[in-house]
Amino acid sequence: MPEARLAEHFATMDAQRRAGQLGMWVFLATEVLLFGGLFAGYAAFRFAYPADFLEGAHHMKVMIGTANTYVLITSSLFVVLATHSIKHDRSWTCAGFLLLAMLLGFVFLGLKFYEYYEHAQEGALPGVWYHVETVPRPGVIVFMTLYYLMTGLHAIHMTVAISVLGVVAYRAAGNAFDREYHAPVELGGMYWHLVDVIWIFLYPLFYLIVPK
Amino acid sequence: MNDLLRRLLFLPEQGSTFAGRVDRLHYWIIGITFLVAAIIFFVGLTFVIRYRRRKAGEHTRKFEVKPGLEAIFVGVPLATFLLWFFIGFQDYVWVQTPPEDAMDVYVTAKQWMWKFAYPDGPSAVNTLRVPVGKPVRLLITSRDVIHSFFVPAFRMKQDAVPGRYSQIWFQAERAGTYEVLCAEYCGLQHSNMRAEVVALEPADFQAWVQEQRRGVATLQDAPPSVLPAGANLREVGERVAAEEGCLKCHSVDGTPHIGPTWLDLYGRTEKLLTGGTVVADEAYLTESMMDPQAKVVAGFNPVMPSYFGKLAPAQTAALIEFIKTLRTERLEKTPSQEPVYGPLRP
Amino acid sequence: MAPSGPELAKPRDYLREETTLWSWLATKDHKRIGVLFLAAVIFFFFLGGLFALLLRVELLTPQRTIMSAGMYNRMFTLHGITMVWLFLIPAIPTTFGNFLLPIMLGAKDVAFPRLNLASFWIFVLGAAFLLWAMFTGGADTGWTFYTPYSLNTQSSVLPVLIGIFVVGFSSILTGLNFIVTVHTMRAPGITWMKMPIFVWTIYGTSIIQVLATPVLGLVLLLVAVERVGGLGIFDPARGGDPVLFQHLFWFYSHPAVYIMVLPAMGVISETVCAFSRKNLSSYRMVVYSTLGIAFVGFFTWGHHMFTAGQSTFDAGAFGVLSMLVAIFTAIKIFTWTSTLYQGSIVVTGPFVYLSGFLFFLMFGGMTGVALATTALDLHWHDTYFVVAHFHFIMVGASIMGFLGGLHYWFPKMFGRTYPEGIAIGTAVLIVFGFIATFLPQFLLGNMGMPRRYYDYPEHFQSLHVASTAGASLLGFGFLIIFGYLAWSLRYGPVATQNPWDSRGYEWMTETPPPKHNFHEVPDYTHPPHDYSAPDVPHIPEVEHA
Amino acid sequence: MAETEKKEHGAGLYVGIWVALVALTTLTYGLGQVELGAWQLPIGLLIAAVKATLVVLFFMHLTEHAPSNRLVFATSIVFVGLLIALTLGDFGFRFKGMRPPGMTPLDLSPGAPAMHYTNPSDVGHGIQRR
Repeated sequence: MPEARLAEHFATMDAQRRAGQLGMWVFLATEVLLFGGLFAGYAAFRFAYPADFLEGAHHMKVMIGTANTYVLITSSLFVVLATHSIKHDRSWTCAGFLLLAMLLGFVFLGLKFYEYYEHAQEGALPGVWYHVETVPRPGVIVFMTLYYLMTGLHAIHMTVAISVLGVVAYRAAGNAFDREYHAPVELGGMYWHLVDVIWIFLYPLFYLIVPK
Repeated sequence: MNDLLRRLLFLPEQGSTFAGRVDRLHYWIIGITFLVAAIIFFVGLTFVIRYRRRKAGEHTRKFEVKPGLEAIFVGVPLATFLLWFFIGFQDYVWVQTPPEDAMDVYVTAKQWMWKFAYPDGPSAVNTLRVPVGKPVRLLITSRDVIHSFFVPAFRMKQDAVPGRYSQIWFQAERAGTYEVLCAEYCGLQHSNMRAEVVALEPADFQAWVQEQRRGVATLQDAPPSVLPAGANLREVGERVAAEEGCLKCHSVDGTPHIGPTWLDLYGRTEKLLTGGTVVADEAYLTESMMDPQAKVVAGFNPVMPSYFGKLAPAQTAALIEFIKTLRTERLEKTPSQEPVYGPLRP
Repeated sequence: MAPSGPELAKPRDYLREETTLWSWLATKDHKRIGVLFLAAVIFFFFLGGLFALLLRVELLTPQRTIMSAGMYNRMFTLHGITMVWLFLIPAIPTTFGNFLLPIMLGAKDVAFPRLNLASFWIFVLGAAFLLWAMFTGGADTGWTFYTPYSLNTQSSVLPVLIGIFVVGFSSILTGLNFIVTVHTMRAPGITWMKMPIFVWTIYGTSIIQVLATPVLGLVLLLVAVERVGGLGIFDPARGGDPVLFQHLFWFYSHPAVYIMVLPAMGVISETVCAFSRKNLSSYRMVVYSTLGIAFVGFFTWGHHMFTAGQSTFDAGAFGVLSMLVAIFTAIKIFTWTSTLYQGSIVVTGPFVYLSGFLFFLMFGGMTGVALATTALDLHWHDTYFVVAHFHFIMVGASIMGFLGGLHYWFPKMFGRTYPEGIAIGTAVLIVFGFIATFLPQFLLGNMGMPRRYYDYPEHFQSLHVASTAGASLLGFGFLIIFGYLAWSLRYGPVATQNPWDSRGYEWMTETPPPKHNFHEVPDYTHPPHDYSAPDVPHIPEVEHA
Repeated sequence: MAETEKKEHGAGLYVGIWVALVALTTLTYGLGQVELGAWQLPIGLLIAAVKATLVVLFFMHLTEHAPSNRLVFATSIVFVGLLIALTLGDFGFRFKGMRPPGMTPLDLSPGAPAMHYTNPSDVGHGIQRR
């Protein structure tokens, strides 16, 4: 067992792995709560402006949102396959899958920003910048603001997740991981999946509340 | 007994029907709190004395409380707390649920004054007149930030939240004047945002209302703010400024705002948007109310609506008198970075 | 038992392992990080205390005494922010928690030492932002940042928001570290139900930190983007709801109260056993009530909003839940008191703090119950009654716990003891100073004096003067404490291995501990806080090569 | 401690899960285009919850991890649930006060009629006693 991989305060490699996993789950719990606050805001305003929310949902580009959902789900498959490969000592396959996942991550961000661009063309911007109608209904503005806040925060997480996968893929290609030690692949993957899970909830909340 | 306890606890007089109700619960809770605290204290003290260490390194008997005893120590306080809660919550629901025959008063808070308006007029600033023995429902809102309408003598408080109404009701028990304080921090003058509730005998109240409404009639086309007989013009002007929304754009303490500040305005030489200058005298101030776009001060947007036909001549005069009194030496000068209120982005 | 005399070549302890400045600033040793945090929080305690004294002086007279209204508003905001985020929240977990948690668990370090160091430097960075905010004029919103006032005010709110946001990260990292440490680093023999109570309370605290702080971060972020970019959901002028802000804010800030007081409860549980040489009269109940507080404490936030126009339904729900939390605290008070029964009690400095803690927590808790009865809250909300209530919990309980812990573990941390007589005398002075400061504030609240008032009606003055007098006594007491503790750091008598003759797990290693805490992992067969067995467990003899 | 990693899934399972996720996405998209009224959002969220569960359990290996990890994640979900529930407990049962004038963008936009608050009876119109 490579000596440097085991920090001196841990007794065994397994103890270290378990600590890493638990630490990641606790970190993911904080992320869940972070988005939880916004979900609570969405729920509250949905109660306050039920009709305005349906009105606001007409601004959504359902096709882009749906495409992005497929993209993210597929990227998650690649990430889990990368973890699977490294558990069988296949470093290059692992790095390849991670690169594919990153690529899909970029596709997601590209589509997302194209969608933002389209919104901006229409004037469907958040807060004080909203100018689709001269006298908009307050609930519609709040809906758009929530949309930008939630998808924006998600996009920031997506960017971080892509960077994380980039570092992990680089190290995997350099043969840094193997069957024994692959915590960064596994933990980075978990982060990616969580970002995916959050999108899975954002999708119906914004794109599917009113039939086109 | 009630009075003795009330004085012992430094509580103000009981001005409303709610105050008596809630004080009874208060006495019980504080009494039991003191009792339990004293018991714990003396039990602890007894243990400390009785079981003081006699020699170093003594061993003690291992001792675990039995589940039955634990259940008692959990159950009794829980039952007590829940009992208090249900009594208290009943009172809370009671005071949040106005009776059907309650008289409505609209309360609007803004930095830093209270406005009280009766559905069919009149309205008043910083003085809420109510009849004794009749339930009054307050519908409270705010024009800017959160304030809180607090009457210690009524044991009653309700936040004024912008964007919505909240309600609470009370019934004054005897005639008198009661202090109103703002209890939610609202900025520089938070501690001076005070008003008073004047409880009048029903006949006196009716007389007051009649008098006020007559006053309305004498002012042609006037909103329900009126000039009470004998009031000084400055006070009337201050009230008109609040009611007509002048203070939404003009500050009276020198802070920059949507419109020019009124502090030291009278007699000041202003640069105009169109070039040239004007001295802000009575004529210019009147013109600016009636035809605001005629001469706009440089640095401000021409957004002020015309008050032509909306202000009675007496009100215009009162406003000008009010502006005249706004001199620097009257007000405490505050540093220039003091807050500005208004929409974040006009 | 440890032959710590100078005749034996004493092995180096963590203080003497390396002595360069860099070895401190870049240390990954949890003990040194604990000491760094201790220095930082004591600094901020004095800063916050200075603000408090200035505020009390201002309130001596109904009108202006020493500062303007704008200054006063900034001052109470900074007092609140400094005390809450820079002192009370990190006070015990990051100092004694960091220092003792691994030792009590028989571990060499926390699970993620690098993260632990990062936590300290992130804390320093956030605190620097807050200090910067103070120099750029400070915020005047109160530490609660209620919207829409915080959206409109022109004071420098933004650096304050950033500072707290950053400090929040530090809090999360510390909590995460402790949770993982407790789960994965326990030495063989220390089962869950054999962990010292202090570890349990730190564990409960960490859960709260990890789950609540992200929501605080979010809500501060939303205020910031609403101020800067005009896109937000709290401004009623744009359809937003200021009360939603209060929901999200108190979802953090109510549990934050338990972040402040739970660790103090842990300290008290340790000291009450040590100074009465007695097992806790119900270990189980203290553990369950700790977890109960950590869980139910989250769902009582609405009792800050009884007058905010919250629905009556929610007022009822939050009222009942608040009563449940009070029960958990009551259980603990009963347990500590009954622990004294048939003990072998010695009155020391920490014991005086313990007694003060018990009494203040009791009184603060009971007034909290009174506030949670909703009807009474209509009178007391946002008055000095509430101010006095939460100062009873935060100063009365948390700071008593902090000082008690500091005196109890001072020998463990620094290898020296302090003059016991002075410590007891100062502790008594502080208890009385505290009562003199905050008892009048209950009465002020009853009279109807609202909080955050610069000018006040004259009939409130006499009680304000009494409170200010008490505050100066309190401030004087704190100065004495840190004076003699600083003196003892250098000149105090060298501490023996177990000066209190305590049987807590942390005393089973050397004093002060060596770099990796143990030369040999001790034997954890006896439960913690157990003083009944006839033979005192031996510290393993240190083998010197 | 190796037993925590014992039951390791094969790559085939992951592809199977992916197929299920794609199918569910298609289903939820399809349902989103049908008029379901009040059920639109609950159904969407239900399907999302199923998808998220699949991702968390299999892609994030929660089935293979130690029980404490499951506890941590479940706790965070419970807390978000209670945060939302208790916030809705306020929004859903509030006193139905109407919005005062001057507080909507309609009043703030340039060109809107000047704000006046002269006749409180107009303002009070529509307020219902509970």
